[in-house]
Amino acid sequence: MALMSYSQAAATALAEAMRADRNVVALGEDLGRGGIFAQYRGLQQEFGADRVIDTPISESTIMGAAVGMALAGLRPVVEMRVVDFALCAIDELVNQAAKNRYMFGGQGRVPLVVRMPIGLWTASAAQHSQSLEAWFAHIPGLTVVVPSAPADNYGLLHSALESGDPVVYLEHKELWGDEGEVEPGLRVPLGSARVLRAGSDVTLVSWSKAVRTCVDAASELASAGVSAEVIDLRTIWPWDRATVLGSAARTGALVVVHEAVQVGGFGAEIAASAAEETGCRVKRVGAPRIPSGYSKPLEDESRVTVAQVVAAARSLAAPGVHP
Amino acid sequence: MALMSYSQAAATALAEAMRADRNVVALGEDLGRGGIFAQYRGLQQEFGADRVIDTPISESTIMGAAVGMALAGLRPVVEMRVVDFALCAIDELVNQAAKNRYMFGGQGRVPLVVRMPIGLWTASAAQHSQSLEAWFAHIPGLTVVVPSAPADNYGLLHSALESGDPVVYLEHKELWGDEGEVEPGLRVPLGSARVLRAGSDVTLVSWSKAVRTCVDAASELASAGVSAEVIDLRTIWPWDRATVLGSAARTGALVVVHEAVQVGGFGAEIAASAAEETGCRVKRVGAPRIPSGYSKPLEDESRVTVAQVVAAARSLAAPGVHP
Amino acid sequence: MARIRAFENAAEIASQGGVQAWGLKTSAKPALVRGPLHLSTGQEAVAAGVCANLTRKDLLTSTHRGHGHTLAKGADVDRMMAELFGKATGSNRGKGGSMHIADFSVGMLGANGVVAAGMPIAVGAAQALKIRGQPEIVACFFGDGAVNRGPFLEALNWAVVYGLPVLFVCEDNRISATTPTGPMTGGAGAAARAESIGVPAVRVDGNDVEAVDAAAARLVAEVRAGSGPRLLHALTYRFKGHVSVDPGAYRDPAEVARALESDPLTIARDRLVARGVAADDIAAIDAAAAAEIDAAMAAAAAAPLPDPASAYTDIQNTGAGQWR
Amino acid sequence: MARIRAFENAAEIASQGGVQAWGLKTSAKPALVRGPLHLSTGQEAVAAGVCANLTRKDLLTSTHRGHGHTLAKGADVDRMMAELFGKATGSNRGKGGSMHIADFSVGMLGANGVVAAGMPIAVGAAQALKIRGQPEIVACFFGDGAVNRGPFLEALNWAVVYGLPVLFVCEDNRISATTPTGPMTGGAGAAARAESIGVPAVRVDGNDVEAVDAAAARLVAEVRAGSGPRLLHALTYRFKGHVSVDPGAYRDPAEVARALESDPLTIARDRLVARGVAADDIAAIDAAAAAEIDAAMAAAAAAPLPDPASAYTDIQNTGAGQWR
Ligand SMILES: Cc1ncc(C[n+]2csc(CCOP(=O)(O)OP(=O)(O)O)c2C)c(N)n1
Ligand SMILES: Cc1ncc(C[n+]2csc(CCOP(=O)(O)OP(=O)(O)O)c2C)c(N)n1
Ligand SMILES: [Mg+2]
Ligand SMILES: [Mg+2]
Repeated sequence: MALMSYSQAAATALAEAMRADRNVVALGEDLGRGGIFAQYRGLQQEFGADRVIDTPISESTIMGAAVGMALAGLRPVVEMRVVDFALCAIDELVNQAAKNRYMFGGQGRVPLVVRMPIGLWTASAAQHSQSLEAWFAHIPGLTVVVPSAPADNYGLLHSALESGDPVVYLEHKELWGDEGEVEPGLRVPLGSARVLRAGSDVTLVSWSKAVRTCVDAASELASAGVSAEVIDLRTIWPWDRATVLGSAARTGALVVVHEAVQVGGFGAEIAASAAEETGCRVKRVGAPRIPSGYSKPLEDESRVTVAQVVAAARSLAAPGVHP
Repeated sequence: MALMSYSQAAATALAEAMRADRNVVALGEDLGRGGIFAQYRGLQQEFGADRVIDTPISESTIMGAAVGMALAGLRPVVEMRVVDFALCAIDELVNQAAKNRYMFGGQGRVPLVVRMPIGLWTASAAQHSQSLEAWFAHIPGLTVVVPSAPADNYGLLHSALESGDPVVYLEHKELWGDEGEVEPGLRVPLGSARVLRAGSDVTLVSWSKAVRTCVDAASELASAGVSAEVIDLRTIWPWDRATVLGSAARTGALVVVHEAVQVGGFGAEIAASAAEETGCRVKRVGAPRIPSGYSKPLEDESRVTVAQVVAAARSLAAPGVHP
Repeated sequence: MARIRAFENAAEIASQGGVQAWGLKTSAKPALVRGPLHLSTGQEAVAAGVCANLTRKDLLTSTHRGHGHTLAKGADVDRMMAELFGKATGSNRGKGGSMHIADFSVGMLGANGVVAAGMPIAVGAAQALKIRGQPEIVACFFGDGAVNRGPFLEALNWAVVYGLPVLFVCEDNRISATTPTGPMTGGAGAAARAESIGVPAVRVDGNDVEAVDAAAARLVAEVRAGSGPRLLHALTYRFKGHVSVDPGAYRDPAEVARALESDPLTIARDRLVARGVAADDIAAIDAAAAAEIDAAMAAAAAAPLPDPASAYTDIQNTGAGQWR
Repeated sequence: MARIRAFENAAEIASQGGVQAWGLKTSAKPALVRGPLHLSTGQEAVAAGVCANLTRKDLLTSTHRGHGHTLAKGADVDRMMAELFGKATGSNRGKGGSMHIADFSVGMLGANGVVAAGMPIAVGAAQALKIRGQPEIVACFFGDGAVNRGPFLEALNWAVVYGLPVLFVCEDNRISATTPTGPMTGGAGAAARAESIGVPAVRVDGNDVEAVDAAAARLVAEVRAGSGPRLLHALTYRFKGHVSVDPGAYRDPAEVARALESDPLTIARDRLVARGVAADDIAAIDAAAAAEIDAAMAAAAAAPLPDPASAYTDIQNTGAGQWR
């Protein structure tokens, strides 16, 4: 076990994969300097500029070139800096990478991991703060990973690199500095959630940074006599239906929490699925449908809070009463 | 009243708006020839090449330039041909158009209507068949219009042009030839649904081409003794919560139907909202999470069918029994 | 060239009554080929002349108008035609159709439904070849309309920055769908833009297959030698409408008539005749092509449609087996 | 120039301890300016020299590094500084911050968080001016890194196709974030690319405000006369790191030291002195700038934060009043 930050955990996993397979390469802007969040620190020194590739400011071509690299035998990791800039490369991701294997009848595959950090990040305002995981979950051909902890960022990045098809890998910008124990060699399978806390009155489901909010809310709920189960999805496509629906069926109440805008967020998919399949009571907590503001009071309106989660859970959960 | 096709209805509304306001312009590829679906037929002849503008193949700049035009006093209508090509202009739409008014503190506004046809269209395969309305509904700053009939395409296009902020206007490629009566001067307000058929056992909600499927399903359900209410949302942002939730509360059962991929589709938002707010039973019918195939048997797998809607409705609705 | 022409003509006939577009109603008669076809009739010399200089292991990216490139790269005609017919025996198992025609087994990485989208893919493939130390190169075809999309700039720049083995080929038929490209293009076009980015470029008569071959031979040799990317700007003409159902009525008939006079096949045939090749030998080439295509048509017509269950395969490995 | 320098220096100090990035931890001390600042310190002559040739009604689009352009275009310093402080009195009501600084009342249509994104917006604004028959022009600023993004090509081409009144200004500080732009750029750069697209281009020493002014004057006159777009390629240097928290440690200190020797303010001052302007008069300019900025800082510090309810305004008119 080693203590690592969320960014180090990813850098470590990537370094291991690059050592194990010469076909793994990384490309993006400013990677030589370690990436702007230090998530590539040391890699160009170890693997050279041919495999840790500094690129021109050409998001479309970073993504599109990665598709071509993948088709020709490499396993590229693309760095988009923030998901907002990946909006310059959506044709390449959605029309090219995601559909390639299908469109060409399985002649080729695109083993590609696209890292595009999401989330609010101190006063970064409307164009550097989005959480767009719901978009990618809607696109056939894409796997969508949303790690919340260093160990997951290590174990999931390995699994993403091994998937053989395009993976949208969404790290949260306010988690880079978080530290945690990481077990070397760990693999976290895609599609497997983690139950962080068992509970019987209400199920709290979340991912990425909102997991923290749910953990804190569960403590607060416990003091109020409400027993909350907390589930970290870790990947939203595929998502761990068995764990979530099983829990929701047991507790009879599900709250989905995410930092993304609530309207059309992936919480709607989870809530709708749970309502369809278990008939449980559901509630969502997400950001209002507003752009992120620069000034703190405005930015704070886009943050999901412990109080909101507690209120949502209490509105659903009748402590001790099970349907 | 005049009998018009869905495409003529839009061309007529646009012509009226251009006659009324010199600042309304249209831009896109091949508009001079009337647009590839005849939805601009006759406009360049009437208004000239300065106002019905043929452009280079430059989707990013078509969209980005329209933002600039809007800031400088015009009211542009952008043609993207199919929504799939608009994926080359997502930064311009999402980071620039949608956020402009907010980001700059209300200093400017972007009165922009972006037409991007959606949907399956005979053997057009994976890159010309997508329905991505859920994406745009998730983005603060965008209004999302999904007309199903000629009269709505006329009345909603007028309202979109009058909104003063960015509107994503999604016509369905398999509806262009549909004919219907259109009343000159009609305005269909954004956010107002239309109840196509009243019913008491189950509520069917849909939009765009899937409305037809619901109407047919309702007839079939009627023969089976199930009374279905059919609601055409017409705009999915804003969506008519009062009409939908009111109906769902009455019938106790809601089926949302759309051609888009079901996972992460906007049906999830409607179903989740209804479950949250009315506690009704919910079910969704959408396409499986697969790219659209070229060959008919594959393409057909992505089409929502009357049989699917009937089955979903019957699974929820206990005829005559109200909770 | 004769094979490409025969393929395009046969496909065109098979598609009549297919996809509705251009404001036309669908015909009552069901078409053998349902989907849209972008025919390269009249442009055969570019595909043939360039691909004559490629090996089967070299890679190629194409456009929406990709039949000629695919055939010239050595793809199997039966599997191609079956793909247009949407059959299970098609190169893409019926999943892609004309607009996504591909044969990875001969290095043909696919037609593309998005203008210019093949360009970044091509440079990435070339970068993989370079990084992996392989001797092959990539040929990247695109139309004159594509030079006004951002990926043109980005991909050429990228190829220069990393010194990649790519031959860019601008197949310039002077039109983009229904719009003449000239007035939509600032400056002198593909070659001039390429030079400004540091990609040496050559212009050639794209209807003269020998000229294309000679120019491509020189450029391919340079690219293979590791000199970095090159661009070939080939001038040609699209004999048909933009897409199968488009009569192309927006073009001046006199222009079309003039263009038909420099049919690349006629030019090549006349030259062979002038060099003393027997008329019978030339006719035999045409006959062989016709026979091959007829057989492909028959096989495609007889082949089975894909199983609907195959709509759920070839998508992605999520490790979870969940598709809905 | 003196105002821009004073503004940047003050903003830099106010931002210390702000946004976490570059692998650094957030400092304990709360910063007056929380958000990222891209300072234009060292590049003042480009903004000043170009904007001297614009009217208040001309339009301007900017980059992430937009303070200088905004000030030079005549924006109100108090409202700008308040915006950086995230105050309700800011030009953007605290909604945008430095990266989105704007003052539409003087034609400054906004800084932009996306590299090259201002370019299509600029050409669209110019097209509106032309269509509406207005006499104004648009100045479009962008960095050397932006020339490798697609919108550079598309926007220049667009401006040529429609003959639009735009002056493109490449503010070339030879670096893109932490990466030298040269090795990432094929060919001779902005001016060469522009010429190939049909946009006449001029190179100038961007640290010599008189040279910038003279070149801009000529180009602006041509643009105003209806001759279509022009490009000014101004060579300059970024004195600071990429963003406020970046120490810029990846640059050779010798290079930075050399660059500091051609500080545009020093060059301008020396020239004034050589022409006999009194040292006191020059000092008075600096003092006035310092006083103005000090007042802006004090006003910004004292101003109220925005009401959280204002997070829900200035978004869109849906006709329905629903935000969630
Ligand atoms: C990004 C994008 N925009 C628009 C289209 C629609 N479209 C298909 S082909 C075409 C014309 C392309 O012209 P060119 O590149 O010259 O190729 P050609 O058809 O002449 O072979 C257009 C506009 C598209 N497929 N992709
Ligand atoms: C599309 C996009 N990609 C990446 C970034 C991150 N980024 C911000 S500024 C910058 C460097 C820009 O360099 P240049 O255009 O030369 O401007 P300068 O910072 O030197 O003024 C980068 C890569 C971005 N904002 N937008
Ligand atoms: Mg062409
Ligand atoms: Mg720079």
